[in-house]
Amino acid sequence: MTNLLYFQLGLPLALAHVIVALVACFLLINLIAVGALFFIWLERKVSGRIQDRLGPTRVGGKFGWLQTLADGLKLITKEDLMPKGADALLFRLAPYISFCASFCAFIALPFATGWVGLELNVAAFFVLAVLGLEVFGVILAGYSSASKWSLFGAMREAAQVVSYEVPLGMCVLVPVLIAGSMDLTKIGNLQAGWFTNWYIFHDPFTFVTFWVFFTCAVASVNRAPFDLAEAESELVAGFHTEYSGLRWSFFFMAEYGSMFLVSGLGTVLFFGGWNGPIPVADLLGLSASHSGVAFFIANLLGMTGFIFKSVILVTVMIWIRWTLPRLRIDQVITTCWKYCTPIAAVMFTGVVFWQALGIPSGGDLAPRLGRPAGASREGWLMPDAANPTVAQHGPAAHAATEAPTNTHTPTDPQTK
Amino acid sequence: MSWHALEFYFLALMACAFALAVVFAANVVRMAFYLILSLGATAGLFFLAGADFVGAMQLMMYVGGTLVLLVFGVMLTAQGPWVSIRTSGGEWVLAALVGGSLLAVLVPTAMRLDPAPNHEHAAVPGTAHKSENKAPDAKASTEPQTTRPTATRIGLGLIGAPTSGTSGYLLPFEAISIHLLVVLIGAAYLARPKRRARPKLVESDEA
Amino acid sequence: MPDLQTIGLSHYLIVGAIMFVCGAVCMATKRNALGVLMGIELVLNGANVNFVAFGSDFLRRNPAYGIGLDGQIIALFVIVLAAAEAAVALAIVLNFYNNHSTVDVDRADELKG
Amino acid sequence: MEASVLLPNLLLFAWLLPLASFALILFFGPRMGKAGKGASYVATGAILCSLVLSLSALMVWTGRHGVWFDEHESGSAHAKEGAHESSEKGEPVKTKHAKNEEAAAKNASKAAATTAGKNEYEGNWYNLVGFGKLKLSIGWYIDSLTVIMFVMVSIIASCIHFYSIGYMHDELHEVTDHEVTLADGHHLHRPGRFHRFFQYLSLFCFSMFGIVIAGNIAMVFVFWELVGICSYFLIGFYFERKSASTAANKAFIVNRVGDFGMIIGMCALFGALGTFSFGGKDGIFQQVRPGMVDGDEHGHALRVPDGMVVAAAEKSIAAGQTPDAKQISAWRNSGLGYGLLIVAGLGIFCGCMGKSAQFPLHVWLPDAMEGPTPVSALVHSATMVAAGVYLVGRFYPVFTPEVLLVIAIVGCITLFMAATIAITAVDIKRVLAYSTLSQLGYMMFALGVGGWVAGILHLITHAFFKSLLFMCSGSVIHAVHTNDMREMGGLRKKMPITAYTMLVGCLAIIGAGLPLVAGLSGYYSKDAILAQALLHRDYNKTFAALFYIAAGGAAITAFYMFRLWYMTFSGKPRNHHCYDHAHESPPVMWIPLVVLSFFAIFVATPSLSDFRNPASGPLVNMLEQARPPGTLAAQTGAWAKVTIPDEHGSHHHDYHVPAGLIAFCTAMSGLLLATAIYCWRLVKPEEVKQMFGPLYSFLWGKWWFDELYNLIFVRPVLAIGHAIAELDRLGIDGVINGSARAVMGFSNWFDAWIDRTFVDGSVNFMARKIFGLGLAMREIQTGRLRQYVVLIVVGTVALFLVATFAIAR
Repeated sequence: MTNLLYFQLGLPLALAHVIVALVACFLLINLIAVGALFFIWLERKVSGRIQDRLGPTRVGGKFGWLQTLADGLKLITKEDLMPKGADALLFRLAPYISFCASFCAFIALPFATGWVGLELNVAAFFVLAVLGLEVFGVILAGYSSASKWSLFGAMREAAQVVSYEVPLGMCVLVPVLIAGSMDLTKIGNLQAGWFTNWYIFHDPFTFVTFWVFFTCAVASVNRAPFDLAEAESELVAGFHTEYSGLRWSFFFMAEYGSMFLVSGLGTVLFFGGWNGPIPVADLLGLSASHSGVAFFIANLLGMTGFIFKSVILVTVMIWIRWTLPRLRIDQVITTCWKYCTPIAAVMFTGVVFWQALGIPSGGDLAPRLGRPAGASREGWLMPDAANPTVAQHGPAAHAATEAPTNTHTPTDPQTK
Repeated sequence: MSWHALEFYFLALMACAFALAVVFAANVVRMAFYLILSLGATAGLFFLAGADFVGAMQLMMYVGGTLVLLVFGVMLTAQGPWVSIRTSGGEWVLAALVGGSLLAVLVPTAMRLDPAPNHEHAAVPGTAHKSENKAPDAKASTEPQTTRPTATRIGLGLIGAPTSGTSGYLLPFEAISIHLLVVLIGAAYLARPKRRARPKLVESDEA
Repeated sequence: MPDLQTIGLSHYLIVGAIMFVCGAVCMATKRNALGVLMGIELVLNGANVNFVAFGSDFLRRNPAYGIGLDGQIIALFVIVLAAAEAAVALAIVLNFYNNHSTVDVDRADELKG
Repeated sequence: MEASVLLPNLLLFAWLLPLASFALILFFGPRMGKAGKGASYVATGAILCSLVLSLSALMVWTGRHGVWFDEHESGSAHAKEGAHESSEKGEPVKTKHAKNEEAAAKNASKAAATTAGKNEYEGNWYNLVGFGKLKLSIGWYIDSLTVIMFVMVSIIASCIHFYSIGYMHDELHEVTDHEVTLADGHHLHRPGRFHRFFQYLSLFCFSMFGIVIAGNIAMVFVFWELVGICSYFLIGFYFERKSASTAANKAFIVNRVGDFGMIIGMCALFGALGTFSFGGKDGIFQQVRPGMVDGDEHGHALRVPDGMVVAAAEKSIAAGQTPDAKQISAWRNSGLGYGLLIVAGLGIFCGCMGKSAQFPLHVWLPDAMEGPTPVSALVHSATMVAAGVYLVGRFYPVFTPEVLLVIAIVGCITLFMAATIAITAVDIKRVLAYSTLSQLGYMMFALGVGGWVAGILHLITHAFFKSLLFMCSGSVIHAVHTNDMREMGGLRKKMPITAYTMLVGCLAIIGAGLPLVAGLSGYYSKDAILAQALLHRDYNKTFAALFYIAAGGAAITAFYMFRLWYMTFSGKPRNHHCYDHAHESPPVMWIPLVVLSFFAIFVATPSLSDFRNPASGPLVNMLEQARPPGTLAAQTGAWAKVTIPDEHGSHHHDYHVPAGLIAFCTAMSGLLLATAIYCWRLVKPEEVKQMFGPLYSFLWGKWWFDELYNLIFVRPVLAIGHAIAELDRLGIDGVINGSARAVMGFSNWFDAWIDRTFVDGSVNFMARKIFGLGLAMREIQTGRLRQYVVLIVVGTVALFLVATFAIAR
């Protein structure tokens, strides 16, 4: 799209970048907002079914789908309260920090080939890092509310999130290791073809890894049974006890946004991202070219599949929330350090050996469609050896290319 | 004023301003908050300098890990009088004098180094290389060299395989791993609950 | 005086210097142990900015000044060490707090001569 | 995969599994199951896996080299050489060789396809050390003999492991040893040592496999000693009993005597040849038999290696000069170096004498029966003592005819002496022990008279039936709790399986069979030995006595074996207490007996298509594949007038028919005599004893060997030792103690003065100064963190200023 604006329309590069960024932001914010609306409705319906009742039906529309909208209206019109002893600046800022962190992580999450806010080659890492920042919103909210319930919630959150980042990171490393890249687009594309190419079916270790990943993901977005930070039966409402109105709803937008984010991350890392179980677009020949309408349609199909898979994972999270009882804080920490982390470490080691020994993977079971054999190991090659064009920029070539661009000879800075 | 310079000034200003805010804030929680913003802006500066991996690392470890720990510590100890401890004016003056002299030494040195940076290709590094590769002007074809991804090369450097631009760092990497382990054990030991010979509590007191 | 239009090494070094000095002043003025800790973080971060700037192919004009990716790797090590240091320092502070019920570093002068 | 890769790997794991089991039991033994019962499962499992691996190796071997071929396929060169020699001599072996050549031609294509002329694999797993010429390595030398030994050892060891689970079950709990009486008059109570027994068994299996697979003589020696130490542990298993610990010591010390000779042999070999390894381009065999690999005009005839010639002619070589080939050849023709070869051969044989308990080092084996019976079955009948015979077989190419003659004579003496002692023995295990001695003598004898296959075949068949016999005796002992045959009798009704399996063992050991038709395994091996001995008699009239003694020994064997069987199982019970107590052993003990009796019957059975030819069996054929070079031609000694005949000569009708008839007659006569005395009671044994009083007491005293050794070795050594001890105590200790006292006295005084004045003085001075300095310095340390920070920054700025303005200018 930058190309389009820059080359075809002739806009200045900086302006082109700005326009592209704005468009991407707009799309993403809408996605999060609409997603939150949908997920809140979904949660109500699912919990209703699980508790053997219908869920919202009264307010408008079939199946009560306007319920969330009505909630939103109510929240907007509510009075914005602040406790007396609160730290006003931090109290006001906290929800936005939370939301910003959740939103920023979406920047690097690809929805299909090339359909990503920022094509970052450390995307997986970036998503994890930014997701970790969400905790600051919670902590600051807890502190600045001047309420002991909030403070307790924030403390638990801090301990929990710092702990769960370790196994979560290890689990993310596993697909990264197989792909040889942290670029989420590349990881997704390496799983193109039939579903046997998905990394969850790559080998037994990755299969286990996914479940550990999912557990840690649930914990890191504070969903039940790990929702210690808000534990309504003990802490009233935890860190957001004192919040109301729109600020309160921002926390919830952030929570549902994060849920979708980790589900999307899991989908890209383990379920082939936008590459469906059956490579419809490949079979129809739509994705043969890398531009044009056919490719756009293929990408659209892929994105639909990606969102569908992510929503399924979100649904599983909702299902878990209404099924399992909340853990105690010590149980949460024990689960992390005594179970998730060692299992993740073992799985990581196992995958290392699986890759290093060249044992056949799940992808070897089915014909590889849209992926050359052995492509999954290309990232393992030394960069200079793998790509001759890059190799030109080695130390020797470096000086050669650099010399002509130098207008004057290098001088010692001390002489000036 | 290029786009790159604008971004830099914005982030640099943010980093420095919030660093100053850390110095002048009295409330320790506010200090932590400003520190987060300062360090986050620094991560942005890293991205801007083409160090994408280090930037992500800064976010992950520093902002996401270290500072959470700090804030955690703040909350554990932030009770009443200890939230803000005032420092005497004399000390402020002394610190300002010393800090000012240090700054006076450092800044001119920094300015003398590489006085006329000459890069015509002020593209945004670390992002969307493809578009630059196809750019019509010939200068842009040398661009990927400065902006090519660093993660793989850093990884290879850490496992001791020197590539262009890195040396082998296997030994420091191992040393730092051991160091981390020792630190974790040590921290856990230091912060362990002390077993004091406490008088046995009466049941009713417990309840 | 560095060029204001194009960003080079000096700009980063100045930012690094300011952060470093802020950190040092913070360490010198804060009586709260955690404030001192934050000063240390700032100092380390200022140093890191320098490392990354020197290591960046993008900023320097003359390859003879650069240290290549080594700078970034050292920055990584600094980040990791800072995390380790924070963990230990936090443990020390908590211990100090447990024993003295304060986090004022001026009270921590039991080892004075 | 290639056999050259598969075989070493299969056998490596077969070899190392017992070691793993040993290590496991060593570390976790007492915690394995209840009272260490799990140890037996670990050890048995390990040896069973070894068995499976050995059988796989056997399959690999037969797949590559065949087994049902005619005996000469493995090397047509052997046949050619044999034909060449026989035509020269004009001996009656010609027809046989004609047939051989025919057979070789018939199967030539098959042989070329499968064996490709390579019948052994050798290589190294690991090089331990290399100093100049000296290379110590862990290597393999695998031929069909190795594979057969592996299978044999693992089968027998598996059976014995199973058997031991039942036999040793007493050790699972607290044991009261009735044979040990403590000072307070009570019997010894001790915890059971079940796991330790299996630990030793595993170590033993490991060591035995190590000997068999070893690729060089140094490695053989290491495992040789390991086998010795296992034997020491196992004989002394009940080490609280005086007799057991003495027997263990005796076995160990007597073996050392033999090993001393072995070291001499190794030194001779290494010093002259510069290598330890068997095979390979400059291995020992290749140097001694240069025709072995490259097939030059010497054929496989023995040739004194260059190294030995040079070593012997050392005086004639000027310093720094290397003799050329012609010179060496001239020296060799003048007989130089031959003596060194004999020394090497005799030295190695010395080691074998110790391990295989040959006269005069045989005294330890009967005493070794103090160990538990499974140990006797495994260690002192089937495997360890067979290791000596195995090594002689393995080293066969190196032995000159003179050495072989010594081997034959020693074997002959042993077989006769042991057989006669066995007549009078009354301890059931001792009878078997002497019988073992006698059979080992037979093996050595067979090897000594040129019957390589005969000797090794007897080694294999004997291993099966002797372990069977020992385990049967163990079963009996287990039932009646005594070793004394005079207490037994009539047990056949109580324990039929043991009785009949033991009968099978007895029939096998006496070589029972229909002459010229078929028989048990011992029939084939013993016939082969006697036929070879007969051939040897025809070549060397001087040593004709050897054949007659061996034939007579066969009669005695039959007599004492059936004496044993009748005394134990037939007639009326002599001790009713024992009899009533007796019962058949549990299945875990009798199933191995049945398995082993199967092998004792069929292991040497010839092929069904050529049933009349005793040399057509698969076992024999496989052994033929490992036949060492040079044994298919008669060879004559250079020093002694002795000719070692070609072994295939004895397969001829003229030899193996009379030999078979002689063996049958002698065995039958011995059996009939035993039956007459002990079954039909035609003559009372006591009367015979009265009649041959002095002879009886001579035999009862075991030819008074122990007394003799006591008189000529033990007593003088003890006397000398006492004298030296006295000298040490009075002379040397006195001087040392006196000087020590003097030095102590002086230093006590001097030390105190120096210490007070100089050492303490300087230390105290330093301490005072440093304390003062510390007092002064403490003022600098304020303990204020922020002050330090400011100082650091100030210092930095100052350094910077100094660096900029002072140094740069």
